[in-house]
Order: sequence, then structure tokens, then C-alpha cells
Amino acid sequence: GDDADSAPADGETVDTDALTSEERCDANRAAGTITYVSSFDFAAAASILDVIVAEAEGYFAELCLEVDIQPGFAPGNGGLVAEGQAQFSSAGSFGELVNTNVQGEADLVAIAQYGKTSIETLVVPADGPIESLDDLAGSTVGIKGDLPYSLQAMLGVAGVERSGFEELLLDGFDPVAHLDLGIDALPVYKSNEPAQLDAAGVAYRQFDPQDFDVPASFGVFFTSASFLEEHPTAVEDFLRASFRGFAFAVENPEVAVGYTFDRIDAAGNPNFFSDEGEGFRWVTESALVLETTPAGQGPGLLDIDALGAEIDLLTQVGVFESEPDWRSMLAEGLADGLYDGVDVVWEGLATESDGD
Amino acid sequence: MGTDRAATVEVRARGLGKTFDSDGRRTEVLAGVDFEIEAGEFVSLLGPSGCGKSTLLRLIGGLIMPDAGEITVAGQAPQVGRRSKRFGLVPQTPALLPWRTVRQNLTLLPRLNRGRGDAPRGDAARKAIDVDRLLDSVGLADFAHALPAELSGGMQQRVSLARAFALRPPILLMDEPFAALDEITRSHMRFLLLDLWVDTNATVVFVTHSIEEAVLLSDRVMVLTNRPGHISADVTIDLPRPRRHGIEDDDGFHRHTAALRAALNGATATPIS
Amino acid sequence: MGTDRAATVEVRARGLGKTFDSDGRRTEVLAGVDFEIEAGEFVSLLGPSGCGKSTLLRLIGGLIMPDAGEITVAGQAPQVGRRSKRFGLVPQTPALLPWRTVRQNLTLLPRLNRGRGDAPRGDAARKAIDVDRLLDSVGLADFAHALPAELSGGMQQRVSLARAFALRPPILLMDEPFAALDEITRSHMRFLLLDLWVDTNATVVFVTHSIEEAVLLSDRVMVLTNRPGHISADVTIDLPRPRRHGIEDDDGFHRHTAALRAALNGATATPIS
Amino acid sequence: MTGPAENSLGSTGPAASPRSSPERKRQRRLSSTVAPVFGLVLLFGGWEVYVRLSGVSPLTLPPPTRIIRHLVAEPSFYVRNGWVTLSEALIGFFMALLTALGLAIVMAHWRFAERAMVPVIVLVQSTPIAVLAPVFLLWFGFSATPKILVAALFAFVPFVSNALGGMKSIDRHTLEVLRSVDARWWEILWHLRLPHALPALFAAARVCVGLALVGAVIGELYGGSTRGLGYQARIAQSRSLVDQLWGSVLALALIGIVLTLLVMTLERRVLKWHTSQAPI
Amino acid sequence: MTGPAENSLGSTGPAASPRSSPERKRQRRLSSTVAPVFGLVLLFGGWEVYVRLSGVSPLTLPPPTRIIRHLVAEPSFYVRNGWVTLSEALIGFFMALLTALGLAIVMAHWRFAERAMVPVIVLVQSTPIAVLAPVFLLWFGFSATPKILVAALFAFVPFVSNALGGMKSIDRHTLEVLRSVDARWWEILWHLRLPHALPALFAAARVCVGLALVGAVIGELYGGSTRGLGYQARIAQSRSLVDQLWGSVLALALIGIVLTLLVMTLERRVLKWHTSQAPI
Ligand SMILES: Nc1ncnc2c1ncn2[C@@H]1O[C@H](COP(=O)(O)OP(=O)(O)OP(=O)(O)O)[C@@H](O)[C@H]1O
Ligand SMILES: Nc1ncnc2c1ncn2[C@@H]1O[C@H](COP(=O)(O)OP(=O)(O)OP(=O)(O)O)[C@@H](O)[C@H]1O
Ligand SMILES: [Mg+2]
Ligand SMILES: [Mg+2]
Repeated sequence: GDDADSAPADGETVDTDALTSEERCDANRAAGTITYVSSFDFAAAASILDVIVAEAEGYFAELCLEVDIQPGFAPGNGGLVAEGQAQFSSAGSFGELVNTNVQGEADLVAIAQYGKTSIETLVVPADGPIESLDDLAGSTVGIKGDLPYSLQAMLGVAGVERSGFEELLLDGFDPVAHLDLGIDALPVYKSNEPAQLDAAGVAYRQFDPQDFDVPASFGVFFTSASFLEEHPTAVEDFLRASFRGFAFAVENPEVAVGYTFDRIDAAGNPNFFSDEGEGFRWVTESALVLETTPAGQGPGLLDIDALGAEIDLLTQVGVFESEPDWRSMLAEGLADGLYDGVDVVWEGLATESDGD
Repeated sequence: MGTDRAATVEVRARGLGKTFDSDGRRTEVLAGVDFEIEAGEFVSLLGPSGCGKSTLLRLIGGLIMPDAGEITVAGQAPQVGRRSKRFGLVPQTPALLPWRTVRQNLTLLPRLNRGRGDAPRGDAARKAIDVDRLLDSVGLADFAHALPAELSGGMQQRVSLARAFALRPPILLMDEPFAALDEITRSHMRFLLLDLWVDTNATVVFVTHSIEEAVLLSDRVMVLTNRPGHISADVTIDLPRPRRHGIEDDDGFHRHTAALRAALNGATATPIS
Repeated sequence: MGTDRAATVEVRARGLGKTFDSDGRRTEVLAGVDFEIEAGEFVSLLGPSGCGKSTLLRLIGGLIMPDAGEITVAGQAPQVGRRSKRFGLVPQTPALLPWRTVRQNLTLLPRLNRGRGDAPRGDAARKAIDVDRLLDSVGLADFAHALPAELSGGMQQRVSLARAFALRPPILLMDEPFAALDEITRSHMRFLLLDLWVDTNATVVFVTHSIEEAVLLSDRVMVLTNRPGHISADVTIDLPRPRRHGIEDDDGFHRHTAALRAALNGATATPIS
Repeated sequence: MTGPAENSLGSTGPAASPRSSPERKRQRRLSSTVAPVFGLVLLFGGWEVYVRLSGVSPLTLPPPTRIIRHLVAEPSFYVRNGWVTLSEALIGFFMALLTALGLAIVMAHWRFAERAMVPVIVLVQSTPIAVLAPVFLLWFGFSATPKILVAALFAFVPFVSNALGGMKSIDRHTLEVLRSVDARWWEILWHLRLPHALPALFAAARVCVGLALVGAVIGELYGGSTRGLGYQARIAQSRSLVDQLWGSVLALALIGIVLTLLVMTLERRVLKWHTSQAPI
Repeated sequence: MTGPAENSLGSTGPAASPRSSPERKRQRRLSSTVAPVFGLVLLFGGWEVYVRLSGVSPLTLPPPTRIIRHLVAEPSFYVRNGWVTLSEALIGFFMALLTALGLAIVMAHWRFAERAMVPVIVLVQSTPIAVLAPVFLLWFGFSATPKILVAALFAFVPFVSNALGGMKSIDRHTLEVLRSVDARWWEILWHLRLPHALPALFAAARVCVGLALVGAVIGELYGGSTRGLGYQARIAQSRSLVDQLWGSVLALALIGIVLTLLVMTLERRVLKWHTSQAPI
């Protein structure tokens, strides 16, 4: 069904004239106010910052989209999109999205994917007892709700039983304080906590799923199948604008990160998005995204095989009881036409870069 | 008063009984109580403490249900009497609303459930009540704006009385209304009550512990015996009306008090050792 | 009673005054009250409703502070008297603890603050009180295990009386203790009180509205006038003791009641129009 | 049944015929067992029917039968985690009760203390403990202590407030009788103020049982827990485990109901003398 | 000052000399202004001294002066966000009050309804709303509604419980006087039950002001908001902004104090007649 849906859409988007056509504009307007709910506040992260930039730079408006950006914190975003309270959001990994569909009987579809590796890594204190993953047995691992799927997969690959250690629910993002509490291992975002630990001078070791060749993803945009069916052009153009926002943010990191300042009403903390903080986050994430994007391809396109491998491995290590029908949970080919090579297909942009 | 006017019986009790159950202890308070009270009659209830006088008053007012027998007011259930606004109640404690001033306590009852006011005496009469004069007549003119907590016990009792008087009800149910009053105030209130009684032609059921008071005021005095209470004596007081100061020295007065005292002595035989 | 025994004055008031302020309205209740009560004396307080009798009793018991003048009990502040367990109080309402049975209400007070029991009558006497006999004597033997809410008004009043009696206190402060009782029960309670008085040689300050009761019981009757209250008459009752049934027919009895009635008439001149 | 008054007062109805005690008693017994069941059946029935008719997704609202099925299928899971949360809540509840009683006693006797403590208590109460739960973790570590403290903080203020109100609104004459025999303040407290405050304290207890549970859950949600229904609910949230999320919620609610019914039973026994217990 | 009783009862002290009214009044006025300040000064002073002496890190506990300095430096931030949370809490508070009153009225009059609703109310109360807040977001979206509802749910049960208790424990004789003139149930409600329940309702209100604030904050914690002190505290938490975290907490506490003092002032005016207000 997805192929049938995306094929004609494909044809439309190739025709750059149609981008500004009254018809397409009306179709986008018909989607009404589109709510995008972020996965972690207004962070300078892939699949968040690009949307903020697209809004700030007026890309959405150019495409006749009215986008309302809401900060989210929760894994409940899948529910919000499935229930129509929001139209777009992003998941920490494709596995998360599939899980929401399986557990919550939802109809979410992945439409884009920035990261084609794991954003998470497992940090242990350098002077701690954990030297290899096997040492985790009998230890205490801090979690923020759940152990990220890429780490679960890594543990599975390493043959470490999850029931062998205790999972301690933690809140907040202060790894220094958390490690101080005597936590043996802490799942963290490569783009956040390591910098904080470095700044605090805490020595640590990492277990990176990348090193275990774990197929993983991050920054996975999704919408609901029903919204995609009703407003295919709006979905495409939302992605188009976001991809362009991503490109802008790669070119102009300071300006882009600055847009998040405007979003956040922070009391007396004008510099709290410091280079060590949000700046580091964006630099790290965009680098990871660009590193893992195949040469000659624009960032954000789905890598179907890798996603399949991710789900296969998760099924293998027991996250899913049986292999889910993951293919029905992504919009194959939907975003392919949004790039012309590595450039986002955009009326003005396309001609500009052509001119260059 | 006229035994030939059987049609005007206002309150009638037949085989009335009431028992309280609490925690396994049963108290049979009233049993086999029979009586009739005619319209316009002034009847006093005498009886030892705890014999069931207040209970009987509650039964007449339809405030509790009997366990046996039947009670009617104007031929119907007491609840119907309540609905036609027949009752004015002076309970054994002042029972004032502590958050309302004296004046506000007085003016409340006549305003309640006015839609149902199908009482014999119309609303007009009730509205005509001059609260200030009433307050003055119970000696509380200066305390119209005081709260109940700022009044002495006797003053609260007078507010409770004035509240019932303000209703000018067809039936006045009064439970030891003058107990907390000094002799002079009490005498004053008695004549205020008699005036109202004559004025409105009301039926009065009056619980008291004072034999003199019962004789002074009543057409008839009923004596309740101790538990289970029933009516052991029913004495018609044939003293002439109006009864004014000095009647206490009357021979008939003494005869009646003596008779009642004797009846009461019988009634109280058991409780105090 | 002996004017030569000046040393045994138990309660003395000098220029006593009390004013209540509430919301801008000032009520001067007592002003310039002077009196002495000797140890072992039985003094009644008569006065119109709201004149300040309960207030005066509270002052004697040290339960409120005067605004003017001075009050002493056994030569010291009433608080000191309280501390040496001199008082037994019967307030104007029964004031029972609703969560305690009748029996438990009776046994509570003697157990309170026993460490301070430096009262003239020792603990031994107090312990000797036979609660069951006391209950029996106030006619509540059957209700030892009832809760106050299950009692009639008069029965509650009797519990309150028995509670004070159980203390056998040197000074009994009683505020209209018999108001809610029928005549026979009341008469019984009066003699119970007199027995206790003789037995314990107590001083009694007794507020009542009954002139007869005051004369029947007291050595002396003080009449309080209306607001601001002060003592307008102080009548010594020189009837012989013991006073038993029949004394009401005595000539002296009538002389006293007549005198007090006249004094009260003067005292009550103003309040009721 | 034309209006509520007809039922409660038992005697305003048009029927003038006296109802006999045994008949009324039977009715009362009936309503005391049938009514609570009726209320719950109505709630859960309506919920089930709504879910089935509206076809709403389980993420939004699963049907109660599905939740109950999960509860029944995993008894040991719920018992184990429920016990953790229950014990935290109970300890917090009693800590709050004792502290509140102590404070209220001081405040009832000493107006200066009352006035000085009111703003402090309000401060404690208005402090968004949910936000501070991670800070609690810094202070108290992973132990049960922070959860117990949050539970106690939630339950604390209703106890203080009601205890204080109940202890202060005593009958003047009764107080005077006790003072007339020079009862010491603690005797007045024990024999008059505390019993008089009991109805208000029970009202607070009914409320605080639930609040203590909520507090324990919040303590688990935000700080250093490895067990408990709050922990499991949070885990379930992260993994979109609808059954486990709602199962935990329902298990907590059931614990709350059982505890509250216990409080109410105790209340009925202890407060026999109180008018609110009268069969009006 | 050998014991609390000496102070409150004002007359048990050894001094037998009568104190005059004006003197006592002056004392009372003094204690009513000095005492609350005293309490707060003691709290904050102790806190400041502790932090300075122990050298504890600001992440664990910043000194109050630092928090206050931040509050003063950023007034518009706190006013803007405070207003959002305040309005959510207030709407929730009044929603809870009205619903609770309505329910309590039905329950006070109709024993069957009381018995049927008690378990449902307990269920509502024991439900860990904090856990369900994300679900509320699913139901009600990104509006203020879910926050208001969470606030209302937190404030609801104390109101019901106290309203019911207050309305049921009325004086028997007074009820009989009203019934003797056939007062309808709503007249008895208006003239007797409600005024009689006012002290308990005010006690509940004092508690619920804080609970509604806590509820609004929990509602804001779960996203769907871009304003409000709860949101800002959460942001501050996840980014280790110590000043903003504690500034928000303190601002919330201050709002709670002001609201509670308002309730208490109203209470003193409305409940002049009540013994708990008597200058014992
Ligand atoms: N707390 C108070 N506030 C204001 N006024 C009060 C207060 N207590 C008593 N009073 C006033 O003091 C006066 C005397 O009251 P008190 O109770 O002493 O009278 P009493 O002589 O005992 O009357 P009664 O025989 O009716 O009991 C009354 O006018 C009353 O209004
Ligand atoms: N709610 C109740 N529960 C149990 N027993 C009760 C209840 N109400 C009244 N009684 C009992 O009923 C009897 C009569 O009470 P009632 O109040 O009618 O007496 P009374 O004649 O008015 O006495 P008094 O002159 O003392 O007021 C008493 O023995 C009392 O114990
Ligand atoms: Mg009676
Ligand atoms: Mg008096």
C-alpha cells in the first residue's frame, strides 16, 4: 500500500513547478495546523533543530504549511501522533516506533531517518569495576525509563543477560551527579553527557554499540498512516522543509542553535546553550548523521535494509516476541524525491545551488 | 373544653410506641400512648426526667417515626401538617444558628418554604410580624445584632422562643421553653405566650417541669409515667380565663397542683432511689 | 453565719468589673461587684437573665480574667484555688464528653491532674466515691453505659451534677443545675446536694432562677441587678437547718421569698418592656 | 424517589405509614453492600462500553477487562511491586500523621507558634515536590527514604490542617469544666481536644491514604527506584506497555481503596458517638 | 513560659493580676505580624547558615540568598510563568470545589449515593495522576486543559471529604427546628448544612490551594506546555540550571503562601462566629 501511495507522490515532487502550484498549496493548507512534538524539548538535536530552523527561516510558510512546534519529553509522543493530537514527531530509534505500534496497536510510519547508527552509548567510570560488558552482572545501571534499544542490542550481541543487573530509574541529565551516586553504568547520549563528564574532569569508559556493529538508527521522523494517507503532500513538504533546515543548520550552526534560544524562555541564563552544551550536541549529532549518510545522498533518507537488520536483531535479543511487520511501518521511497543529489529540491534553493 | 366538638380534634395518638436501639441496649420509651388534643387547646405534658416527653413532641411534629401505633395531626400524618406549616417548635436547647445574628435567626423561619404556605393563617399575617417589637418584648432589643455565642443561656432561650412566636403557628410545640429564665422574665414570657395563644387561636403542646406553670397556663395537663411512658393522668384545668397574676392564690389552683403532684409522685415512683 | 470568723473568708470580690468587646459593641456586664463568701457558706445568686451570673461564676473559678477589681479564693488568685483542686463546676449546659459513656464521664475528673492534689480533702476521700451508688442516687443506674447523645436533656443534666458531686470539692460552683429537672427529681437532687454540703463542709455558689430554691437551700442570697451587674441585695436566710420537706410552708420562708421577689423586681426593672 | 431528602431523612416522604425499624435496618444493610458495588460496576461498565463502542486505541484508553486480565495473569508481579509502594506509602502516612499531630498540638496551644508555623507549612506544601524529587535523590540516595519522605510530605498538610481545626473548635463549657479541676494542658489535649479532633482527623486520613500513595509513586517516578508500582508504571510508559501501565494504575487504585475502606471501618468503630455517624 | 497552655489560655499563668484588654490586644497584634515573619526568618536563616557552614554544592542545595537574588533579577520571567501556573491552579481549584460540593451535597442527602460514590471517589484519589498525566495529554492535547484537570483532581478529594463531614455533623435540635417548618432539603442545605460545613471547607481550602498548585505543576511536567513554572523547573532540571530550578520552586511556594493567606483571611472574616476563631 505504501508503494502505491508514494509512487504518484514521487512523480509530483519531481516536478519543481508543482511546488508552488496553487493546487499543492491548497492541499497543504487543507492539513490545517500541523503539530510537531519534539522528542526532547527544544534541543539542538537532529530531528528537532532542523524543524526549529525550518520554522524560523520560513520554509514551512513558503510551502503553505502552518506548523506548531511543541516541546515533548516523553516516550508518549507516539501516542500523541497516533491519536492525532500531533502530526509529526521523532523517535529515538526505529525500534522504538515499531514497539509503540506493536504494544499500542498504533499506525505510526517512519518517514525519515537522520542517524544510521546509535546515538546512545554506555558510560562507566574509569575507576569502576566494569571492564567488559560481562562485568555488568550484579551491577546497577541507571535508566531514564528504559535501556535504549541500541544498548539492549549491544548487550544481546555480547551475550549479557539483562536480568543480571538492576535497573535504577533516574531523572535529569546530570551524569556527574548520577555517577556520584554510585551507579555502575549509565546509558547516555553521545551528544550530551560525555561533554559534561569531560568538562567536570570525570574519567570514564564507553561501550559504544557502533563498536559492536549493532545496526541502529536515531532521529527517526514519523507520522501516522492515516495522516499520511490524507495529506501526502503535507508530509512530503514537512520533510522537505526540515531537510532544508538541517542543511541550513549544518552550514550555520551558531545561527541555528541561536534559534533554540528564542524558543526557550530561560531565566537569566543567556549563555546556557553554550558550546559545551547545545553547541556540542549539534556538532556531535550532525557529524554522526553526515558520517553515516552514504556518499552522494542527502541526510534523512530511510535505509530500509539497515532498519530491517535493526528489527531483526532486536527480535533476536528478545525485545520483540516475534518478528514484527516492520515494513508496513515505514514509508518506503517517500523522501527519496526530496533530494536532487545532496541538495534539497526547492524552487529557490535548487536554482541557487545550480547557479553555484 | 367542648367535648361535643369531636370534629375539631387536632392531634390524635393511638397506641403510640417508640423504642430506641443502640448497641444492643433497647430502651422502650413510649408504649401504648393514647390521647386527643382539640384544636385551640393548651395542653401541658408533665413527667419525670427521661420519661419520653421530648420524644412525644418529636412524634407529634413528625420528626421521628413511631414504631407502633399511629399519630395524626388534623386527621393526617404529621408530615402533612408540617407541609401546611402548622408547627412552631421550641426545642429543649435553644438550637440557634451560630452564624446568624439574633435578628437573622428570627427572620429565617418565616422565609423557608414559603411556596408551601397553605396554612390556615396566610402569609399576610406572618409578614406583619414586627421583628423589632418582638425582640423588644423578649427584652433583647439591644442584642439584635449580637451572635448567639455572645448571649447568656437565658437570652438564647428567649431568641428561640421569639423565633417560634414570629411564626404565629397553628400548633406550638414547646419543650421546657422557660427553664433557663428567671422568675420575672418567665412570668413575662408566659403571658406573652398566652396572648399569642388567644390571638392566633393556636393549639399548644407544652412540656414543662413546673406543676404551677402547667396549671397556670393549660386547659389540660397530661402526666407521662416513666419508661415505658404512657399517659397515667389526664387532668382538665377548669380555672377561668384569662388567667392573670394572683391566680396562684386561688383555691382551685392549689387543688390542681396538689392533684398533679400526687399523680407525678406515682409516675416517678421508680427512677430515683 | 458568724461575722466574727473573718479569717475564714473563702471568696472575696473587690470592685470586680468585666466588659465584653465584640465587633465594636461593648457590653459592660459587671461593674463594682463587692462581696465575701465565708468558708462553708451556701450562697445563691439570683438575677435577671443575662445580668452576669454565669460571668461571675466564671470569674470566681478563674476561668476568665476580670477587667477591673480583684477576686480571691482562700486569699489567693482563683488559679491557685484551681491548682489546689478547690472547685467543682456544674456549668449551664451539661457539657459532657460525647465520646464517653455516662460512667466514664463521671470517673474522668477525679483522675485529672492528681499530682497536684494538695486540696484540703485528700485523695483518699475522693477515691472512696462509689460511682455506682452515685449513679443510682441520680437515677441513672440503668444508663451507666449509655452515651450522652442517648440521654434526655434532664438525664444529661443529672450526669453533669453527679460528675461535680463525685469530686466532693471544697467549693461547688453551680450554674442553674436543676433547671432541666422535673419537680420530684429536682427535690431529690436538692437534698442530695445539701447532704453533700453538710458531709464535705463545702462552700457552695449556686446560680438559680427559683426564689424558693434559693431560700430553701441557702445561707445567703445575693441579687444581681441588670447590666452593668452589681449586687443590689444581700439577704441572709436565717431559717433553721436541716431544712427538710415542709419548710416551704414556714412563715419565715414566705417572708424571705417575698423580700427577694421584691428585690428582683427592682433588679429586673429595665430589660423587658 | 423524587428527591434526595426523601431518602436520607427517612420521614419526609409522602407515605405517612410508620416504617418499622427492622424493615429500615434491612434496607440499610442492603444499601451498604449493594451501593459500593453498584458504583464500581457503573464506572467500569461505562468505561468498557465506551471503549468498545468508540473503538478508541488502547494507547488512549484500554478497556477495563483487558487491564484486569493482565492483573490476574501476573499476580506475583503486582503483589511484589505493590508491596514496595504500599510499605513506602504506609510509613510516610504514619510519619505525616505523627509529625502533623505534634505540630498541631503545639500550634493549638501556642498562638505564636501557630502564626509562625503557618507560612512554613504552606511553604512546604506548595513546594512542587515532584520537581524536587531528583534533588531528594541527591540528598538521600537510592534508599526507600526519599519515597517515604515524598509520601509523608503529601500527606502532611491535610493532617495538620484538620487536626488543628478539630482541636481548636471545642465546646466552651466542657473546656471550662476540665480547667476547673486544673487539668493540665496535656490532659485537656488527651481527653478533650484529641477526641474532638478525631472526626476531622479521620476525614484527613481518608484523604491522606490516597495522597501518601500518590506521593510514594511520585517518589518512585523521579528518583532512584528499582521496584514499586510507580517504577513499573514509568517503565511501562517508556516501553508503551499499555497493559502494565494501566495494570499498575489499577493496582495502585485498588490498594488505595482497600486502605481507605480500612480507615473508614476504623472510623465507624471509633466514632460511634459522632453525629455524622447517625442514621439520619 | 513553662508550657504552651500558659500562652494560649491566657489565664493559667501564675500571675493573678488581671491583664487589661488593650494590653492583650496589643500582644495579639504583635504576634500576628511578628510570628509569621519569625517563622520564615528561622527557616531561611537556618538554611543559609547550613549551606554556608557545610559547603554543600549548589546542585544539592543552593543558599536561599542566591535563589532570592535570582528571583529579584528576573522578575518578568517569574511573573509570566507564575501567572500561567497560577491560573491553571486556580481554575482547577474552583472546578474541584464546585464538583466536590455538588457531589457532597448529593452524598449528604442520599445514603445510597454516598455508599455508591465512596469507592469511585477513592479510586479517583488513589489513581496516581502523575503516572497518567501523559495519558491526559493524549486525551486533551496541548491546551491548558490537562493541567487544569490534574490540578482539579489533586484538590478534589479533600474538598469532598471535608464538605461531606461538615454537612453531616449538624446539630439535631437545629435540624428539627428547620424541618418543623417543612424547610425543603435545599433550604436546610443552604441555611444549615453549608454554613456548618464552612469551617471544614476552609480547612480543606487551605490544603487544596497547595494541592492544586502541585497538580498544575505535575501537569506541566509532561510536555504539552511551553510556559509555566513547572515547565521551567523541568527545563532547569534537565539542563542543571540550579538558579532557575530553585527559583521556580521558591516562586511556586510564594504563590502558595499568598493564596493560602488569602484563604485564611477570608476564613477569619467569614467564620467570625466559629469557636476555632475565638481568642482563647
Ligand atoms: N463571649 C461573650 N461575648 C460578648 N458578650 C458576652 C459574652 N459572654 C457573655 N456576654 C454577655 O454578658 C452578659 C451576661 O452573660 P451571662 O452569661 O453572665 O448572663 P447570666 O446572668 O448567666 O444569664 P442567664 O441567666 O440567661 O444565663 C450577657 O449580656 C451576654 O450578652
Ligand atoms: N437517640 C436516642 N438513642 C437512644 N435512646 C434515646 C435516644 N433519644 C432518646 N432516648 C431515650 O429516650 C428516653 C426519653 O427521652 P426524652 O428526651 O424523650 O425524655 P424527656 O421526657 O424529654 O426527658 P427530659 O425531661 O429529661 O428532657 C430517655 O431514656 C433516653 O435515654
Ligand atoms: Mg426532654
Ligand atoms: Mg447564665
